[in-house]
Parts: sequence; C-alpha cells; structure tokens
Amino acid sequence: MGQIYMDHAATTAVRREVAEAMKPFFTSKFGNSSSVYDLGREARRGLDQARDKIFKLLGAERAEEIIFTSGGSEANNLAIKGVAWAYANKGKHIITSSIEHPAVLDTANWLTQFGFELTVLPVDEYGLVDSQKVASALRPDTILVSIMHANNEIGTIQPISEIGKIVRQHGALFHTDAVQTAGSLDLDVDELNVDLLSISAHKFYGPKGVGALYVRRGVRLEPLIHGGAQEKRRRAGTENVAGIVGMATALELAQTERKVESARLTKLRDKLIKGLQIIPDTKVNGDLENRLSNNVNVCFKYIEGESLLLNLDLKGIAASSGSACTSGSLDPSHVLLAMGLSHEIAHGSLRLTLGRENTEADVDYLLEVVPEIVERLRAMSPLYQ
Amino acid sequence: MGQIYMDHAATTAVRREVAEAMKPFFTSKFGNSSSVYDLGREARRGLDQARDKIFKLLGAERAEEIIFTSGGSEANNLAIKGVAWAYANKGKHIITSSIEHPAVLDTANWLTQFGFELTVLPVDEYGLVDSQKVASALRPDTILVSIMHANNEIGTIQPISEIGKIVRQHGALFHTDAVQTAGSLDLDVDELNVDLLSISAHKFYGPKGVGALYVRRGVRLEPLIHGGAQEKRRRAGTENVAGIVGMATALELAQTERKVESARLTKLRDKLIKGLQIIPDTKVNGDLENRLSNNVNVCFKYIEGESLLLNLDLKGIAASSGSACTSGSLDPSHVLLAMGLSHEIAHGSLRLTLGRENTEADVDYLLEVVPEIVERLRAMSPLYQ
Amino acid sequence: MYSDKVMDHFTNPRNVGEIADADGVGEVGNSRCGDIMKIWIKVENDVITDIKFKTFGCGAAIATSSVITELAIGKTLTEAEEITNQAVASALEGLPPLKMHCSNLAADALKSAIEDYRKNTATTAS
Amino acid sequence: MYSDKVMDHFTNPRNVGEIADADGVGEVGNSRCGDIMKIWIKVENDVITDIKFKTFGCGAAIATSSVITELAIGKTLTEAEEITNQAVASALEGLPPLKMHCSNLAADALKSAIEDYRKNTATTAS
Ligand SMILES: Cc1ncc(COP(=O)(O)O)c(C=O)c1O
Ligand SMILES: Cc1ncc(COP(=O)(O)O)c(C=O)c1O
Repeated sequence: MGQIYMDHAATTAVRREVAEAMKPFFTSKFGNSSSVYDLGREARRGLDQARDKIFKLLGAERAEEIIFTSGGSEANNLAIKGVAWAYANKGKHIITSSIEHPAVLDTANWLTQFGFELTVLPVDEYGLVDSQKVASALRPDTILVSIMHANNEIGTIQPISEIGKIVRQHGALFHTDAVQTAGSLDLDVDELNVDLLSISAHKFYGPKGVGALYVRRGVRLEPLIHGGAQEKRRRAGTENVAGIVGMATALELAQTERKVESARLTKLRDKLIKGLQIIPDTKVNGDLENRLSNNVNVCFKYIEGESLLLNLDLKGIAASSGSACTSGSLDPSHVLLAMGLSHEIAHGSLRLTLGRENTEADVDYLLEVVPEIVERLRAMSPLYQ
Repeated sequence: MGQIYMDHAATTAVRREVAEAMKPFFTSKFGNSSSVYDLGREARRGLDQARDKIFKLLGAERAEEIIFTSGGSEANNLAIKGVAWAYANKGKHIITSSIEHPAVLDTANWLTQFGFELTVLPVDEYGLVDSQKVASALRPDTILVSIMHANNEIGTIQPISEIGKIVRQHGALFHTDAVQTAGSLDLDVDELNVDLLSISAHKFYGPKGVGALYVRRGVRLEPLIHGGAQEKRRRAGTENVAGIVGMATALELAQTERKVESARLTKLRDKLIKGLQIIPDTKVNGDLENRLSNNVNVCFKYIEGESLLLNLDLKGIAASSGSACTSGSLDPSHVLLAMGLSHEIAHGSLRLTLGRENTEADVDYLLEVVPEIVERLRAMSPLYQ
Repeated sequence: MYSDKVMDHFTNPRNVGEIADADGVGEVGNSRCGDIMKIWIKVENDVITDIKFKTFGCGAAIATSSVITELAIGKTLTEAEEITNQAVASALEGLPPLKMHCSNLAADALKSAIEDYRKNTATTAS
Repeated sequence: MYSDKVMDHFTNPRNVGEIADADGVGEVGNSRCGDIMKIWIKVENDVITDIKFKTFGCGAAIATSSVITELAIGKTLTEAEEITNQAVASALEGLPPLKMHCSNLAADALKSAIEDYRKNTATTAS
C-alpha cells in the first residue's frame, strides 16, 4: 500500500533541488557570514544571493527589507511585538481577526497585559474578513492591523489588497501572515498594500526552521531576539545559511511553477470536494471562490476527527483535522467555531491539502476510502440515528 | 595553498555523521511532528530521541527540561526574558557580568525600560567573575543571575558551580550561557548548579540555526515566541526536526570524544601561545589556567586587528579579532575593555580557536607566518617607533 | 502514539451497538469536548450478562469503550463499579498523557449505566 | 568584501614611510576608534612633490591612505585640498558601507598636512 500525503498545509518535504542547494553550506561553505576571511565571505555571498532572490520575488524595493527568522511563528511574533514596542508611544491599539494562526492571536493577546488594546474582528460563515469592519475598527491610536493572506485550515483567501489600502490610508501599519500563500499565490507587497509579511520555508518544499519577515523600508521594529549585529540589528543570531539558501531556492521554484501547478491542483481539489459532498450530512467549509488551490475542508456530521484520521492513516492516507483531539485541547478549531459551526460539527472536520506529488489516482483512492470510513464511524456513533 | 581554519569559536562545519543523521528528515521523514499519521510520528520519534539524548548528556532529570530553539541567541533571550516576565511579580533585579555575549547583555539591558534593574558585575584582568561579588550583589528582589560558562573571545572558564551554589542558596534562578562549552566541557546541570543553560549546535559541528535551552523542572518561563503548542507551549513554531536531530548527534559525538580531543587541543594551544609570545610587545589575554582547550587570544601592540586578519586570510588562515573594524562598531571588544585593556591595545587582538581538523603542522605554519605579518604592519604603523 | 492494544480495540472494537431492552444505560461526555460514550447493560442476578457501547470520539475514546465492555462482562455490579479509568488505561497498555484525562471516561460511563440500572430497579421495587 | 583595487593597495601600499624633513604633517583619527592616519608632504612651488603615510587601521584605512598618496602627488595644494573622501572611495572602486564613515579619513589627513604646511610657511613669512 502506497502512502498518500495530503497534508501539505502542515508541512512539505524538502524538494531535491532545494536539498542540493543547501548541501555545500553545511560542509564546504560553512563559515560564519560575519567573518572577514574567505570562508565567511562565501557564506555571506550565499546569504546575500538568497536575500536578493526573496526580496525580488516579493516585489520589495530592497534586500534590507527582508529579515530572516526561524520560521513563520517567529516572523509573526517579530512583526507584532516588534511594531508594538517600536510604536507604543504613538498608540497601543492593534486589530486582527478571529481566524488568525495562534502565532498572531496569542502574540497580540500577550501584549494586552502591557496596556495594548486588541480588537479581534469576526468573520462571516465562509471565513472572510469584511474590509468595512476593518475600516470601522480603526482608531487614531491604531498602530497595527494583522490579517492573514489565506487561512491554513479552510483555505479562504482574504481581500488583503483592499484591507491594506484602507489601513495604510488611515496611517496604521499593515501586516499579513502569508505563510500559507508564499508558495502558491502572487506575493507582490506593493499590490497587496502590506508593510510587513511573514513566510515560512517548510510550507513550500523548503526546510523547517527557516522563515522571513518582509518589513517595508522606514518601518521601525524592535528586535524579538536581541544580541549580535546580524540582520541589521533586527534579529540576532548566527544565520542559518543553509536553511536560508534552501528557502530562497524553494520560493523561486514555487513562484516559477505557480500558475501551472495551481491550475492542476484546482482541478484535483474540485473533484475531491465534489466527490466528498455526495456523502450525506457533509458540509464544505470555507469560501469556494476565494480559496487556496490545494485546500479541501469538510465536516462529516456525527463523527469525530481524530478517529477519522486514524482510519485514514491505516489506509495509508496522511491528512489533518480541526478536531480538538488532534491538538490536545478541549475546544476544536477556533477557525471553524469563528465561522459559526457548532462544537459537535467542528469536531468532525477533515482537511485535505494537496501538493506536488498528488495525482488524480490519489483523489480517486480517497473518494473510494472516505465514504466507507465515515459510514463505519457513524455506525458507532451515539449521535447518529 | 591549503586553507587553515582557526575560528572554531565563530562556527564549525557540520561533520559527516551529523549530516548523515539529518538527511532523512529533509526528505523521507519530513512529516510535521504534531500530526497523528505515520509520517508525523516518524518526525516525532526523531524529535523525542534527540531530546532524550540531549537531556541525558546534560545530566538533566527529564526530557521536558529541554526546549529547542533556533540557536544560542534565542536560547539566551528566552532564558532572560522568559524568567523576567514570569517572575516580575516576585522581583525585578537581574545580575550579569560585563563580559557576557551581547545576546545576554543586550537582552538584560532591554528589560530595564520595563522597570527591571540590572547589575553588571566587573571582571578581573583575566576575565574572571568573582563569586564573592555575585554574593554581595544579590538582593531580596533578585530573580535571575546569568553568568556565561566560558567566554567566546578569551576562553576564560568561570567558576559556575561555585556561583550557582551561592545564587541558588539565595533563592534566585541561575542561568549560564554554555554556547562555547557544550562541545568541550562536561555539562552536568546538577554539578554546575544551574537552573537554565543555553547551547547552540553550530559551535560543536552541528548545523546553524538550532540550539536548546535547559530549564530545570519547576522553573516557570514565559515564551519568547508565542503561538502553537510545540515544546509544551514554551516555544511555538514547527520544529526544525532535521536540525534538532543533527544537534543531538553532534553533541553526543563531541561529548564522547571530549577528553581525548581536549588533551590534543590543549597541547596545540600551548605551543601556539608560547610561539606567539616570542613576538615583542605581545600580550596574552585571558586566564591561562581556567581556559578553553582551543582558545588562543593575544594582542599585538601598535597594529589593528582587521588588517592582521586580512593578511592572514591572504596566507590561507581564517581567524578572528576583537577589533571594532570586524564588527562594524567603533569600540573594540567589550570583553577586552572590561578586562582593563586600552582601546589601542584591544584593537590589535587576534583570536585563534582550534578544532578537529587542526594539526601541529597548522600551528607551525601559523608561527611562521604571524611574526612576518606583525612586523610588516608595525612598520606601517604611526604608533610604532 | 497509541499502543498496539489501543489500535487493536480501535480497529476491531468489541461489543459495538445498542441493547434494545437494556436494564441500564449510561452516557458521559458532551459534544463540546469531543467525546460522548453511551453504554447499555443487561443484568441478571447482579451480574453483567451483556454490554454494548456507542462512542463519538477519538481513537482513545473508542478503544477505552471497547475494552471496558470486555472487562465488565461477567462481573458483578460491585466488581464492575470498582473498575477505574486507570485500570482501563492499563488494560490498553497505556494511553498518551494528553488522552488520560479527556478521553478516558469509559469507567464513568459504566458506572453511570449501573446507577441507571439501580435507579430502575429501586423504582420497580418501591 | 573589499574590491580588488582595495586589496591591491592593501597588499602593496604605495608610499609607506615618513619624510624626515617634511614641509607638512597631518594626523587624523585616534586609537579609540581604531584608525590613525599620518601623512607627510614635501611641497615645492605649491605643488606636492613627495608624500608618505603611516596608518594604524583596518584594510580600508590602509588602502585609502595609500591611494590618496597617488592621487595627491604632483597636484597643487588647491587641487589636493579638493580631493574628497568620496573621491578616494571611488578611486578604490568603492568601499563597504560600514567602512565609508569610520575608515575613510585619508582626505582629511591630507588636508590636515596641507594646513600644517600653510601654518609653517605663514610663521616663516611673518
Ligand atoms: C557565548 C555565546 N553565546 C551566544 C552566542 C550566540 O549563538 P548563536 O549565534 O547560535 O545565536 C554565541 C555565538 O555566536 C556565543 O559565543
Ligand atoms: C498561517 C500560518 N501562520 C503561521 C504558521 C507558523 O509557521 P511555523 O510553524 O513555520 O512557525 C503556520 C504553520 O504552522 C501557518 O499555517
């Protein structure tokens, strides 16, 4: 039985070209990029080239607008705490949405103990943030708005460009968590009207433990990690050169292949959604129009997510759920709840996120296997009559 | 002309065994360790085994006492800010020393704007912290003392066990930055009397961008990076599994080979020091007894460090200096200044840090080349008569 | 994550179903926290002669429900009442720490079914 | 980090040394900041006929000192005074950003030497 991986929103495998690009920086070009000697300069060159690639791919103005981090969570923390501490004199109001990743929500919440005020905007039943609600929430002391580009669970893509226009006209800074979109959507920071943007390499076939924060020129930022002079004093620590080179290579490949691959995945996605909808008492979550090309998210009523995942795993399928039982908490996905789903239904969610290795045969296999499993679990469920 | 790398305190190359251990986690075992399916469990197993290795090598009590970070700087920031925020109710006084790494000093300094008070202890001419000075500096509201295990520039090893005893009897927490010693000294957290201890993989032939913080059971810690539930909610972000596995492998190898390799390096180090001392107007920095086995640090009066390094690079030797010109700041090494050296002399420092690949022939070559370079630069110096 | 024993009970759960003319029915949990267990028992001379369950919940919840039906059948009510959640976890060769609290409710469901039986018989007797 | 031109002047610095009977001597920088440049000039009919330097400092400091001696020799004092630190950096095909401020002092050292010459001749004339 082959393994079918359909959890690309969780993480992806490092692709061959990326692994190759990283290799020399582990061994022969291992120098510390801050050093003056030849080995250090080689590392510096690797770093500079990676930064150049990335700033251009994001449509940024200059290389210095990119700060390398240890991943998406650090990038989000740096964006929010960094702006908050740097602009606390100007104001202490921050706006975000109820469906953000915990690395945004928890971070913004943490700041409230220091006198920062937080407005968490609701979303509609499709998980969309209303740009008019952003406009009404803006206050004279609003320093930052953070709305994610696309949601990791339901794949809903937000009207970032529109929101950004409103926020920036108002004079506040605008951050977007683009961790889920960096490998699949066009990321032009000027078109998106963003001042800060987070990415994470392992979501687009790069290595885990590397990310970046785009910070528009002129935006002040207090470091999250203090210490050495790396990253123009905005992020201390010896740079993960191999990882950074890997990220740049991965982003370049993903952006080059973006259109063709997106079209291919959209077809598979739609076939999958259509096939799963045939199962009775099934609800498709998220917006069907403004949706990541690889995201499928459905709720099967009367059954619980983890037992579904375990059964899928036994059939060789790797998938994910917004079930509380997979996260170790009591409450299921805060995203599904924010969209108005009941706890009971939210517990039965299944997320399938497609990627490079998936084929139509995989989709067909899934459509064969899932109905049986759902039926079996429902037969065992005290909620199903 | 071969390349001679003598800057192992800056960074080291990933050794073959480590690269091998990391490999599968980039490609075949790439799963997200939080996932329930098989691929996720494989990653989780890699992570668990790495954590087990490391907690045992540090003489810790349990695996949960290890928090993985993106390196030494993050570990130091997490230790200091994490304890400060968690214990602010108890007190706001922190003690450290004048020769700490910037990741400790800048972090502690940053906290003073939030009402934390900082005592920065002086060191003697050998760079040693006096444990009696620590004792006198302790106050009822002291929550944390952070003294590094060994200094990265001068190699001086501090009496950590003694200081730790005093601090912990007083009821404060004790952190040590062991980034420079993890690969070369015995690191038993109980013998060292520490509550928190930082390490960084790239200093002991592991990859860059991975480190760990040991946190004694019962010590509370506010996260530095908020978000997901990883690392028992003390450090959010998808784990760099490959890097973490690499770090564990590297630490295990280093600790196994520690005694034999230390003895070998001590011999080379002493030959190097003796040979360089023959050059007139040369000062050896640091303590000759309590010293890392691989550290040589000398000042050649009347010359400047960067020009020395450039000349060495032209001869194929990679080394480092506490010169301001290598760091881009105006002031030379804060460590050398803290030991009482004048700016002029501190500018002429040379640090040679030995490692696995270095042989006696390397030392001989250095002793042949350095005197010529020093003479040439002095002939050009307006300070030398 | 799960022991072989848990996976065995999860993939081949014993005694799934309902008992139409049950002497006692117990239910614990709620859909908010994600685990609901319902247990039906038949009792003859104070001994559990038949037992069935239905569970909405994760792998651990299903396995604990299944294993408790094996543990309880043939036991007197007093013996059955003494089965602890801890004993259920042991019979499964352990559960992941996170699952010890939220999904290990089968003993409570059984107790609730026995209580229900006692209530029913008390009513009948009175 | 450094251009080939900088490395050329660093490894083969021109006009290193002192002029015993110099007409003007200039010194800038201090050991605190890590760069000290000293320049000696001989002047005939307002033209710099000989020039030497000694520098304590980084690669950039040595290269800028060396290149300014080449730029200045044969120039009139007025021409020499017009050499800017920027021109020195350009003659070296650029300097790393960090070095533009702290180590690019050669033009100042030359100006100081010319000033010294003027002061000396003024004193003699009076
Ligand atoms: C003593 C000491 N502490 C902390 C660090 C920071 O470690 P990293 O560069 O891995 O963040 C270093 C080295 O750079 C160091 O030598
Ligand atoms: C939308 C979003 N933001 C942030 C993150 C955090 O990224 P990382 O795990 O690389 O820290 C993730 C994924 O985990 C994500 O999906």
